[in-house]
Parts: sequence; C-alpha cells; structure tokens
Amino acid sequence: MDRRELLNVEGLTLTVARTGLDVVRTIGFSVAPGEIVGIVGESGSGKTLAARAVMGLEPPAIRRSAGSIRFEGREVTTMAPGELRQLRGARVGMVFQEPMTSLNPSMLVGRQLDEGLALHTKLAAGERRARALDMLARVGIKDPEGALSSYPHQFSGGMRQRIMLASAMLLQPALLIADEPTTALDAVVQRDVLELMVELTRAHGTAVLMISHDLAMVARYTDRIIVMCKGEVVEEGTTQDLLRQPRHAYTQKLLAAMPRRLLTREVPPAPAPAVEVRDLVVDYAGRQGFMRRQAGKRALHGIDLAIRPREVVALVGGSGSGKTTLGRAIAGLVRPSGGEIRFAGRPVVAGGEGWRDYRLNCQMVFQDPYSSLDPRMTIGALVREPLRLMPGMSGRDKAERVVEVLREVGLSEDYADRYPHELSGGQRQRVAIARAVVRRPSFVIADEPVSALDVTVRAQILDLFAELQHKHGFSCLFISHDLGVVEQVADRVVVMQDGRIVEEGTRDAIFDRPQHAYTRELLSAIPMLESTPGGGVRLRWRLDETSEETAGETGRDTSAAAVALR
Amino acid sequence: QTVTVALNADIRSTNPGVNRDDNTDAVVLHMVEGLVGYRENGSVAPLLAEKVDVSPDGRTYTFTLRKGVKFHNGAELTADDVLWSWNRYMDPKTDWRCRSEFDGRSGLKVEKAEAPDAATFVMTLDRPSALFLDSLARTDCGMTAVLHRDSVAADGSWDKPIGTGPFRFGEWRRGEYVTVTRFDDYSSPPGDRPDGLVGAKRTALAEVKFLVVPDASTVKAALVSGAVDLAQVLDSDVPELSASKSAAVGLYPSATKHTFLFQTRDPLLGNVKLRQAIAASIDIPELVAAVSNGHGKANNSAVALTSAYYGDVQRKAYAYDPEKAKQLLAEAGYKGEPIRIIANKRVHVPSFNAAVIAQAMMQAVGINAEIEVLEWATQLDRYNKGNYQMMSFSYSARLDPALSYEQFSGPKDRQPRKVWDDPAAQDLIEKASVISDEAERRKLFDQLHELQLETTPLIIFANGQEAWAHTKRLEGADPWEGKPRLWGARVATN
Amino acid sequence: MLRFAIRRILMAVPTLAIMAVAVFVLIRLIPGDPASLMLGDLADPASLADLRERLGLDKDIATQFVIWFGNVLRGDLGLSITSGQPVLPLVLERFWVSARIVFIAVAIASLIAVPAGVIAAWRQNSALDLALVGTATVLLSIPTFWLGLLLLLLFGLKLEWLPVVGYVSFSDNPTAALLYILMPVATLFLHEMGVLIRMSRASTLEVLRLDYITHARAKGLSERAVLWRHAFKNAFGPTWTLIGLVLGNLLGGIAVVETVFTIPGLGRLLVDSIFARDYPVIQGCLLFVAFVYVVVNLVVDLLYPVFDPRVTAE
Amino acid sequence: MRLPAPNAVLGGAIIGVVVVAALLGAVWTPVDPLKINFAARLQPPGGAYLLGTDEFGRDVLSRLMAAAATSVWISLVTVAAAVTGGTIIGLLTGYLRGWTDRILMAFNDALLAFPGILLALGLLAVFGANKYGIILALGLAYTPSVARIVRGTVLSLREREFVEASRVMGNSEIFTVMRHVLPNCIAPLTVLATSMFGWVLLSESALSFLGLGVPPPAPTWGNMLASSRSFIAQAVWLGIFPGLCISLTLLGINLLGDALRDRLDPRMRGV
Ligand SMILES: Nc1ncnc2c1ncn2[C@@H]1O[C@H](COP(=O)(O)OP(=O)(O)OP(=O)(O)O)[C@@H](O)[C@H]1O
Ligand SMILES: Nc1ncnc2c1ncn2[C@@H]1O[C@H](COP(=O)(O)OP(=O)(O)OP(=O)(O)O)[C@@H](O)[C@H]1O
Ligand SMILES: [Mg+2]
Ligand SMILES: [Mg+2]
Ligand code: NI
Repeated sequence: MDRRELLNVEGLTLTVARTGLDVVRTIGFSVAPGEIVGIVGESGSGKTLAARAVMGLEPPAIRRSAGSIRFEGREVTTMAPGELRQLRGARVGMVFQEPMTSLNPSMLVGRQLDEGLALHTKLAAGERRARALDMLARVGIKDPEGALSSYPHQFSGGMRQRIMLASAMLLQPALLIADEPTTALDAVVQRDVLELMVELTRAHGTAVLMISHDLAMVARYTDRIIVMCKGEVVEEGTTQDLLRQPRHAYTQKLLAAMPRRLLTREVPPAPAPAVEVRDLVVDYAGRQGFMRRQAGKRALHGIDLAIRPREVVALVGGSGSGKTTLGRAIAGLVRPSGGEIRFAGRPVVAGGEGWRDYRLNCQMVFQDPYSSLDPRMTIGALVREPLRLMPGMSGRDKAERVVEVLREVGLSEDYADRYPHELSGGQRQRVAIARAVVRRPSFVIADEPVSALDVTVRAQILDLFAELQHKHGFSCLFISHDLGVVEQVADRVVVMQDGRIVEEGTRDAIFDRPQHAYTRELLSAIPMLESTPGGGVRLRWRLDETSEETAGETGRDTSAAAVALR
Repeated sequence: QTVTVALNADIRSTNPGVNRDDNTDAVVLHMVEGLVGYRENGSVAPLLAEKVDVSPDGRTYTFTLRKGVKFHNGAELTADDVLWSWNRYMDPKTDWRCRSEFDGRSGLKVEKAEAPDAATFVMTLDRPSALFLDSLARTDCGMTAVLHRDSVAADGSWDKPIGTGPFRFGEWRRGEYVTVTRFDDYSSPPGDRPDGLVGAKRTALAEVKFLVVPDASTVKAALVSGAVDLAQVLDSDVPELSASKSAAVGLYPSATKHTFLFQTRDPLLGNVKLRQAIAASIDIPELVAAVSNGHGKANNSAVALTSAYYGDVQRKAYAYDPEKAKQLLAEAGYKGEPIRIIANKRVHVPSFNAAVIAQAMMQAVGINAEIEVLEWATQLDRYNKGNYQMMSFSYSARLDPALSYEQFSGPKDRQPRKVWDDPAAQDLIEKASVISDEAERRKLFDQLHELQLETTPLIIFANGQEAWAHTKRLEGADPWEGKPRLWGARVATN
Repeated sequence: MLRFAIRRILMAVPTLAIMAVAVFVLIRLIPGDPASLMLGDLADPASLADLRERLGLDKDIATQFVIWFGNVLRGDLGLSITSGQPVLPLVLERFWVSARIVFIAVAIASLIAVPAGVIAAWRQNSALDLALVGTATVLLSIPTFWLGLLLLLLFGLKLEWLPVVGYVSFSDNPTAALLYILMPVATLFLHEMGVLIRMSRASTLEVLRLDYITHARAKGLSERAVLWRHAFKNAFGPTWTLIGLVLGNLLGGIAVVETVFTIPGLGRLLVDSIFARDYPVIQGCLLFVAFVYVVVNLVVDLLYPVFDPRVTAE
Repeated sequence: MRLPAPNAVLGGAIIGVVVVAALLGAVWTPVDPLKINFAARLQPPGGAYLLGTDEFGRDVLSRLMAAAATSVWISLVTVAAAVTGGTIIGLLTGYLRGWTDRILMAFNDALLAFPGILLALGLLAVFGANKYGIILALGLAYTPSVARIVRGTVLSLREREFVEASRVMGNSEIFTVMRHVLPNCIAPLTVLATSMFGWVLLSESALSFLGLGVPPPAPTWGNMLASSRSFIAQAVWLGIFPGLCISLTLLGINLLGDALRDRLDPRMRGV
C-alpha cells in the first residue's frame, strides 16, 4: 500500500517463555490513520496477545521472539521505556477484554479517568472533569457525577466496560485498540458507543483496531477485516469483499455459523416451576466510607419470575438494569431485602430443607469468568471441583467427566494443566461454563456465557446447552445482550429495564411482536447477519423486513441509516 | 556542681524503714539519721546520741542527745522529737517494717519510752538484749531515724523526710531520679573520716542526683562518658573499666552471704553424707574466683569477713576433695538421682554463675546436677516455702553474727524458709542474742561455725564483694555495705 | 461513622472483661508474693502477715477479684503496692512517654519501609531487591537490647553526639527531649523496619501481577505512578494491619529499649511491676494496654476500606 | 527443565548448612560445649578455639553447633503452632464474621494485648522452664498477630468472585475457606511466618536475658546472644557469632520462603 501507515506489524511471533510454544506465528498487518480494522477469529488464536504486543504490554510469561511493530514510523519493540510511555494512552489507547479486572478496585472512577488526561494533556482540573463527565455521559452512564465518585465494584459489568471505553477515548489517541469493547453492552448502548467511536475517528482521525466476535458489528463498522486462526492471520481484506466472498476455509466456517432461530420447542408442562421468584427486591447498601456514608441503591424493584423445568428463559435488558443482580440473588449470593425465591417448590433458606438440593442443582456462570476462577488452581482442578460433592462417583469417573466436559466446551484436555491466567478470554469463559455444567445441574444461571466466544465455538456451546436440555432436562436463566443468541436458545424472553421487568413472553412473541417501546428499541438498535447462499453474509435489521441490505453496502457510511431508524 | 550516682532501680519511697529496699535505704540515709548507727566493722556507735547508757540489768537504755543538731527546717533536735518519732514508728498505721522487733511479737518488747528532758531519751525493755541497739541501727529499719513532725502531713500521711542528715531532700521524679542537696547547718558526729554510717559526715558536695539506670551495660557506658559519676558495676566489667581513662574501680566487701541452700527435709538431701559430698565436690576458692572475676575471697562462715568476730575458727573451710566426695556419695547410697539447683539471673548477685560452676564441679564427681533458672520473685516464693532441693541464694547483710545465724536457722515447722533446723544451734544463737560480753559471744560463734561445717545445712561460700566504679573527678565516695555514701566525697579540681 | 466507632468501642468491653479476668487469674497463678518481695529475705513472719493483711492479700482470690473489679467499674484502679501511688495517673503518665517514642518510631519506619518494600517488589530479584531484603533480614535478626547498646556505644560514647543516660520530658525542654529520645526511636525504628519492608514487598508483588496494573501502564503512566497510585494502595492492606499490630505490640513491649535508654515508660513500668508482683499496677497497665489496642485496631479497621473499598468496615 | 530460582538455591544452601551443623552438633562438636575452662576465658577467635571462648571458657563454635538444633527446633515448632492457630482463628473470624468474629476477636485482642513476658512467666510457672513451656508461651504470644493478618486478608478475599463461585458450587464454608481463601493468603503468611522465625529466636533471647529461657547451661543462639551483651566491648565475637547464625538462618528461610511463595503462585511460573 502506498498510504502512510499508522501501525505496521511484520513477522510478529510471540512465544510462551516457559514452554517455548509459539502462540502467535509471524503475523503481519497494518492500520492506516483513521481506518477501522476489525480482527476476528477463533477464540485463543492470539488476537489479544497481538494487540497487547503493539503497546509493549504482553504478559510477563510471553516473549516476543521475532518481528517488528512500527507505530507512526517508529519501532515500538526497541523503544526506550520513557518514549513508550509517551505513546501509551496518548497515541495508542487500549480497551481491555476484561473490564472487571482492569479497573483499579481501590481508586475512584473519577481519578482513574482523570489520570490519563492529567498526564498527557495540559488541561486544568476543571476542564478535565468536564471532559470526563462529558465522556461518561456519551458512553451512556446515567449519573456521570455520581460515577466519578464511585468505586468500580459498584457498577455492573457493562457499565465498567463503558468506563474503560471512556477512559481510553478521553485522550483521543491516534490508534484505539479495542479488545471486545462491546461484549457486555446492551444493544442500545452498543450502538451508541460504536457510533461514538466512529464519530471520534472521523473528528480526530483516530484509527481503531477492533477485536470482536460480533460479526454483525464488525461488518457494520469496519473498513477492513483480519481473520486469525491458531496464531496466524489466515485472511485479510476489505469488509465488503471478505464478507461477501470469504476465501479461507476458516472464514467460511465462521460465517456459516451464524445463529438462527430454530423451531419452537415444546416445553412439557410441569406441576411446579423449577425456580420461582416472587416480588423480589434487592438493595445495595451504601458504602460505609471513612467519613461519609453513601446512599444505598435499589437494584431490583419487585421481580416476579417463574422458570419451568426444561425451559430456557432469556433475560435481556439494558446494561445496569439488574440482570446480574437477579441472577446473583437466585444463586443466593446477594441477600434480597424482600420477596421470596423458591427452588423446586421449596423456599430457599440457608440450612433449610432443600438447601442442599438447591446448592447442588443450581449453578452459575459468572459474567466475568476471570475473576470467578481461583487463580491458584489449574483448569482441571477447577472443573473437577464441583464433582467433589457428587455421591458415588469414582476418581476415574470424575477424571473422565472432566475431560469430557472440557471437550464439550471446545477445549482439549491439554488445557487441564494450565492456569486461568494462561488462557485467552474465550477459553476462560469456556472453563466457567464447563465448571457450571460438569455436575449436570438441573438449573443454570448463565450470565453472559458466550460473549467472549467466536461464532463457531459459540455454536458449539449452544448445541451443548440444547443437548443438556434434551438429555438432562435442565432449565436455564440465560442472561445475554446478544439478541441473536437469545433468539436461538430461548424459549421465553424477559426484558428488564431499571430493575423492573417490562415485558415477558415467548421468544416468537417478543421477537416478532414486541409490545413495549424499550423492547422495540433494543431489537432495532443493531442489525443482524444473515447467511447468503454464496457462503457470505449480509446485514439485516430486525423488525424491519423491508430494508434488506447486502453486506457490500454496509460499512461506515450506513450509520446515517441507523440514525434514521431511531 | 551535681554529682550523679546511678541506681539500678527507682527508690520505693522516702519514708525511712517503711516502704524500702536497698536503694531506698541508700538514698534515705543521706537525709535522716537515728540515735545509733553502724560502724564499718558492724558494731554499733552513737550517732544522734552523744552516748548511750545501759542499766546494769540491761533493760534501761538512756540516750543523751548531741547538742546543736538541727533538722533540715532549722528546728533544733530535742528528745521530744525522738519520742514523737518513736511513737510514730510504733503506731501500726505507720507500717514500720521493724515494729515487730520491738513490740514483743518477736520476743523483745519496749515497755516504755520517755523524754524526761530535752536532751535525754529513755527506753525500757522487758528483758536484756545484746541486739537491741543493733536493731535500732539496722539500715532496713531506716536506722529508726529521728524525724521532724513536719515530715508528715496534717492527716498523718507521709510527706517528705525532714531529718538531720548531711543532705536534704530535693526532688523526686518517679522512675527518673531523686536529688538531695547539701544541708549547710549539718552537725557531724565526731571522727576524722566516715566510719560505716557514723564518723565524719560533713559533705563537700552541693547536690547529688541519684539517677535510675536499670541496665548494667548502660551504666558502664555512662560512667565512661562521665554522665554518671558513681555506680555499682558488674564484676565482669571491672577489667574494662579499670583500663578506661576516665573511670576507676574499687572493690568493697559487704556482709551479704552468697550460699547454696540445701533442703534438709528432701528425701535425698536429708542425708548429711550427700550434703558433705557436695561440699567436698566444689572447689570453693576456684568458684569464688570465677564468679567474682578473681577478686573475691572465699568464706564459709556466717560471720562476715569484715566482722569484728571473724577469727581463726571462722577461717576453717570445706576442703575440696573429689575423691572424698565420691566416697561420701557411695556411703550415702547415691544412685545418680537428679539434684536440681534453683538459681536466678539478678544482676550483682552471683546466683546463676555460681550455680553453673557448681553444677560442672558436681557433675565431675558424678552428681547429676541440674539447674533451674527462676525469676527472682518465683525463687523467693520457693525459698519462703522451703520448696527446693538446692538453691543458689544470697542473703542480705546482717552485721551482727547472731542476727546473721538467725537468718537461716530456726524451726522449719513454723517458718519453712529456715534452712538450719537444729535445736543445738538454736540454743547457741539465743544465748548470743542475750549476752553482751564480746569474748563470750565469740565462743558461741566459734561453736556455731564448727557445728555448721559439720552438718552442712547450707554452704556459705563467700561474702559480698562489690565492684563500684567512679569517674576520676569524684574522690572519696566509698560505698559501704552496698550503699553509696556521698558525704565523704568531693569533686577533684584539676 | 461515629455511631459505628462508638459501637466498636463498646464491643471492646468484652475484650476488656476477658482481659481483666485473665490477667487476674494468670498473675496469681504465677508464684511470688508481693509482700515478701517488698520485705525481702529479712522479713519476719509477723510483719509479713501485717503487710499481707494491709494489702488485702490474705483474702481468697475470688473475694479479691470482686473487690478489685468493683473498684474498676467505679473507675478506681487502686493503688500501687510498691509505691502507693494511684494506678491510673501513673499508667497514663508513663503511657505518654512510651507512646511518643513508639509512634514516632513506627511512623518513620512505615514511611521508609513501606516504600522500600514496594520498590524491592517492583525490581524483584535485582541487586537492589536483594540488598533491601538482606538489610531487612539483618535488621530483623538483631535483638533490640543489642542494637540499642551498639547505638549507645557509637553515638553516645564514640562520637559523643547524643546523651548516654537520662530522660528529659517534652514539657520541660522539647529540644533536649528530642535529643534524648533519638536513640530509642532509632532502635525501635530500625528493628521494626525489617518486617515492614518484607510485608510491603510481598503484598506489592501480589498486586503487581494484576490486570489493572497493566491497564494503568497502558495509559502511559510512569512506573512511579503505576507503583504509587495503583499498586501501593491495593498492596497496603496487610502491611497496614501489621503496622497496627506492631504499634500495639510495642506499646506494651518496649521495656527492653526503655531499660537500655533509661526511659520511664509504660513498658518498664509493666516489667518492673511484673517482677515486683505489683498486682494493681499490672492489672491497670494491661487493662489500659488492651484498651489502647482495641482503639488502635479500631482505627486500623476503620481505615481498611480506604485501601480496599470492597471491604466494609462493619 | 528450568533451573531453580536463584533465591531458592541460595536459601537452600544456607539452610542446608544450618541443618547439617545442627545434625552434626547433636552428635559431635570439636569440644564439649558444656566444658568449663577458666584458664581459657574470653579467648578471641582463632587459635585453639576457632571462634573463641565465652566467659566460662567454653568453646563458642561447639556451643553454636550444639545450639543449632535446639534453636531451630524451638523456632520451627513455635512458628508452626502460631501459624496454624492464628490462621484458623483468622480464617474463621474473617470469613464467618458476625458473632464468631466478635467473640473470637475479643479473645484474640485480649491475648494480643498480653505482654509476652507475662505470658511466658505464667506458662513457665505452670509448665516449668523447659523447651515446651517456651514454645507454648511464644506460640500463644504470636498466634493473635497471625490471626489478625489472616483476618485482614480474608476480609478482602471473601469479596472476590471466585469465592462466591465456590459457594454456588455448594461447597461448605469450611471447604471454601480451605480451598480458595487460604491458598490466597499465602503471600502475607509466608512473610509473617519467616519474620516470626526471627522474632521467636529473638524472643527466646530476650527471655534468656530475663532468665526465663531454655534452662542453662544448654546453649541456644538466643541465650548465647543474651549473655554476650555484658561483653560487647571486651569480647564482641560472643555476640557476633550467634547473631550471625540467627541472621543467616533467617536470610536462608526468607529466601526459601520467597521461592516457595513464587512456586505456589502459578502466575509467577516461567516469569
Ligand atoms: N500467560 C500465558 N501463558 C501461556 N499461554 C498463554 C498466556 N496468555 C495467553 N496464552 C495462550 O495464547 C493463546 C492466545 O491467547 P489470546 O489471549 O491472544 O487469545 P484471543 O485470540 O484473544 O482469544 P479470545 O478471543 O478467547 O480472547 C491462547 O491459546 C492462550 O491459551
Ligand atoms: N456492589 C454493588 N454496590 C452498589 N451498587 C451496585 C453493586 N453491584 C451492582 N450495583 C448497581 O446495581 C445495578 C444493577 O447492576 P447489575 O450488575 O445487576 O446490572 P446488569 O443488568 O447485570 O448490567 P450489565 O449488563 O451491564 O452487566 C447497577 O446500577 C449497578 O450500578
Ligand atoms: Mg482475547
Ligand atoms: Mg451484569
Ligand atoms: Ni577510688
């Protein structure tokens, strides 16, 4: 290419220092100023590592064994630490894949935002604050003032991700590396955030290197796509061409695995619901600060919900609407301040009758897999742990079951000896799922279980869920932002907004005939991809059967259409 | 110019003979004086009294007061003050520790005390006693000091000592220091040099500060640096301090007794042969040399080396004879049963070191000796209860030999702390307490020593030998009986 | 906050009650008799009996306890057996002497050791790290009675910079007072530094492995900002607890240093009283120390959420 | 495979030497460590007595060797006892909170405020002045500190999601604590345990200083150090050698502790 390139990676090879295993092999790609480039690919294919290497932030266990990374003409790999710091934050911003663990738990959000600004700009404190507030508002935080003086753990997963995004975009870097920037965002916010990103790139010529599994999003917003598989770049091309006519077998497989709505399943009638929630109210206590006490917050305002055996109920809704809170309340991790939770017809009381049955049969996949995995345990041990309480299972059986489950979630048994920090985001998520289903529980609360997975693995996981449901009759509360996934797996859909259920109905009812305005807004915020006969895909808007576009006409200039749709 | 003396602990009070220990006595006796006091050789001499007359029946003591003696507040000393002081001591409310010596509970009883005129004080006893004046002079009784009645507050509680001593009370900062200042109107007893607590006591020093320095190593450093002028030091520090440019060391004998006690009621040590075997197994001169850094002298008698009664008989000692020890052990039928020596680690007493050496010597002849180190209070408790086999123990000074023997002799049934429970010995001691004649007494003490060597209820191995160091600018501050005496001292002008 | 603090202080009541009973029973289990200690080996049985009666030691333990505890409830800690002084003012006076030294020493030690530990962790396995860890270890293994004496010989005798013995109270002469407490403070501070360095290093190592540190670096923050702003606060928790512990421990435990440097502090009072079996003073001292402990720990707990907001004080 | 970490090698070497010396000292020493020889008091190092002699003319080297076993044993057992006890209390109080916390902490704080000397005096009075009395006294004195540190760490760990995950799995609280909370307390615990090793050696020394230590004449580094103090000017080696033994042992233990901690932390593998 003859354009002056912003970032140019050549022959980059990353090796695990201890084992000498190459996890990224001689990859090369480039990003031009102002360009939005998407990286898609298999989970664990080295996307995150490659992106981190660009900033010189590969984990200590990973060594760069070959290759060059040039940013604005300068070699990053040999840069002096001081120079590198000038670059980080100011010229290259990064949004990490795990927002939960990427924010400093003991520092006010306001300070974390302010820090970069203070370092790289000469703005006065007041101005910096104004900017931070503005940015928080733009990423969709409702109470920016309050957010500044809160700690990360007081936010929902999606909100934290938005804060991360705000923190990176505040500095208007020349290159923004976004590693799964929107996985935990609801459709509306996701659209707003992406629009914002696009707007920024326009205004400041910011280039974006976006790593994502959300093909619809990649299709809609990127100029170019790089496809990675097993540590290598297998295909690269403009978004239009690549989506219309994928050449590499892996790309084809990826595009073919788009979620689709299946036939409505019969949920056999059952005498009693598996899980029942009545008038559930959850309050978060205010923080006991040293000098002041912050007001508490009501996260759930009287929720009624019943999940029948064998039923998959999807919980969708705005980020921060209380989905995780509801899940955690059912799992017994937050104490409700009102209402009742019943499992298998019995009220859930610690130590009460049926408690043990409930504990053994109600499992949860946490929204943030990394922090829910004990960092000192191997994957094998983590997955095996729930089997401890399985009566009458021999050691051999357990070992076999572990291997079996790992395979079911798409991890080979080699991973059993690894530790969580040695895995990619998607791999961790699969470990979390494996751990939740290894005991074949009758009820699973899955909080964003597939957000970090590429489409092929996701399809495999969803098949697994379907199979479990079929074989073991399990029911599931499936919390997700990904409407495509919801459409595929859910029997029934519950829509939440601000701690309340606003609409509830069968999948078809919700997707085809949404009643509530908020539901409609959610459904129409983001397009979906549809496979085309030629092996490619095209974008399609929900609730709008008429406006069919081909992928070729997508790209960044279609944003006007999206705006018009609102 | 202030002279600083280091004390290893704070004084307990300024109230003579009431709440006291050795440090307290040392400080208080700079300020107060009694009718009589000890001489260097342990005999008693008049102090505030000019003379003491004893009636022929030995029951009436007439004290004639010296003239012109003034209290620190300027008041003249009269017999009335003596009577007032005596009555105060005999009042149970005062808690005078020596009251029982005079109210009949321990035998002797003062029946009457009167002040017929301003210069005469008369006391009448219920029986004659050789030890009456001794008891009055005892330092732990606060010398039965004569105090001005303003020493106590209106409600009868103790305020501060207004006495007749060469120094007057200055300031007491608890835990830190006490100061005393020169009493310019002091009238000294006759003599050309200090003699025990009597003799010339006129002082040249304007102020003395008794500074509490608990740690011996700090004391040493302070002496070298000149921050402290006078202090008792460890024997082990003597060579180093002697070599130092700024300090000098003197060794001062005292009448304290360093001993190994035996529990004669112990099934094992009840056997006199075994006790004799132990005595024969210990090379006492060597042990004494070792624990005193080569300066001490062995003494196996309860009569102190410094005493007027110390003579040829007292010189008789145990013979170091390992072979005989082994033979005695065999005769005693000793079969290697453990013998536990209790010791403590207080500074300035050789308890622990003596025990270590004795243990080694005893082991050398085949005695299975063990050491148990106890903290002092615990050891004292065991001592008082008689609960031990063998104990490395030091007795406080008792200057009169009769009192010295009395310290460890007596019926165990009534007083378990007593070591030597032998009616014969008891008899001799009793006699020595009544008879005043010196030659008679000497005979009694000789008999006692022979008896003690033979039955070996305890091994007395040495008297105290205290090392005191002073800076070279301070001269003539010679301590006596473990107590610094600053009245004889002066600051050298070079 | 205030209500919480008061509640916590009230929660100290059981601690103090346990303490009261335990101390009372324990010190009477230890052989030794204050009366015979006061009278020494010269005491005769009659005066011993007198004294024991006057001190109330002739009553049985339960009665003694009831009397003492009743008085304590009325705010009367009794009189010292050895000096006859009222216990409470005595303890308070000595406490301030010790507290000043301990607080200064611990403050300086924390100010130096905690950053040193953070830096050692940051440069793990470098020569600097080894040097710091080595120093910490050596400091840890010198007993205070040795270290104090060494300082005394060096600064007091060799260099003659500082006074060898004595103590001047702050109210008399602040500058002189400072000179006199310099060495004790230095002794304590050197001694406590070792463990603080190591604790701070260990917890910083732990934190430096976390994601948000990488994120902070990605913002372009200098290593310094990463260390101090991000790592330090999160790593400070255990060290903070330790500082509280050290503070509490020292308040009752600087007897050795006080002995070496002739400082009339609480530690010496306590040890002297223990050796003299001065029961009322021991009991008073320990009740007071326990109370101070509770307060120190309360402050530690109250401040803990500042370092880790996820932990609530309650 | 990979070479062991340099700190592990160095620490291992030091501890190896100490262990060998201790084992050897139990069966053979150059001179009888208890043999008193007044002719050879306070001999400086070198010559017939490699490390000099003490105030009783006993051979310092032999005493150091004989002391190694006693000192190390006392410290090991004490630290093990305090760490075990303290960890259990700390885990219980930090994890369960509520009334368990309050009651145990009331006891803990009371014990914490107890000065070591008094505790030692009391227990030694009850058990007699022997090794086990000392171990018990020091162990009891250090337990509450461990408890407090562990409790502090547990307080922040119990808010972590992987602990919640364990609860959801149906694991009992005890199991959760043992499996997930405890291993993550390792870092502060290793520091505390290794530091405590030093404290115990020094406390034993301070107790000897007060005459409450291991019954003499059996040597320990602590009582050698304590009694050397009076000779600091004349015979400084008397303090230096036992001090060095303590320092080196501590250094070795610290290095090993660090290495162990890194080994136990998978995140440090291969860095
Ligand atoms: N610290 C590490 N030590 C060893 N292996 C590692 C480490 N970090 C990552 N890996 C391995 O490197 C490979 C690439 O990881 P990376 O995080 O780049 O994947 P990714 O493409 O971002 O995947 P995902 O989409 O699941 O996030 C994975 O197989 C992972 O297991
Ligand atoms: N520990 C907490 N303390 C205070 N407030 C909290 C806490 N956890 C969550 N909240 C608040 O409760 C609300 C609901 O949070 P929750 O995590 O249930 O949202 P969510 O629906 O899962 O969102 P997301 O999709 O972004 O994960 C949010 O406004 C959040 O700020
Ligand atoms: Mg990734
Ligand atoms: Mg959530
Ligand atoms: Ni002289």
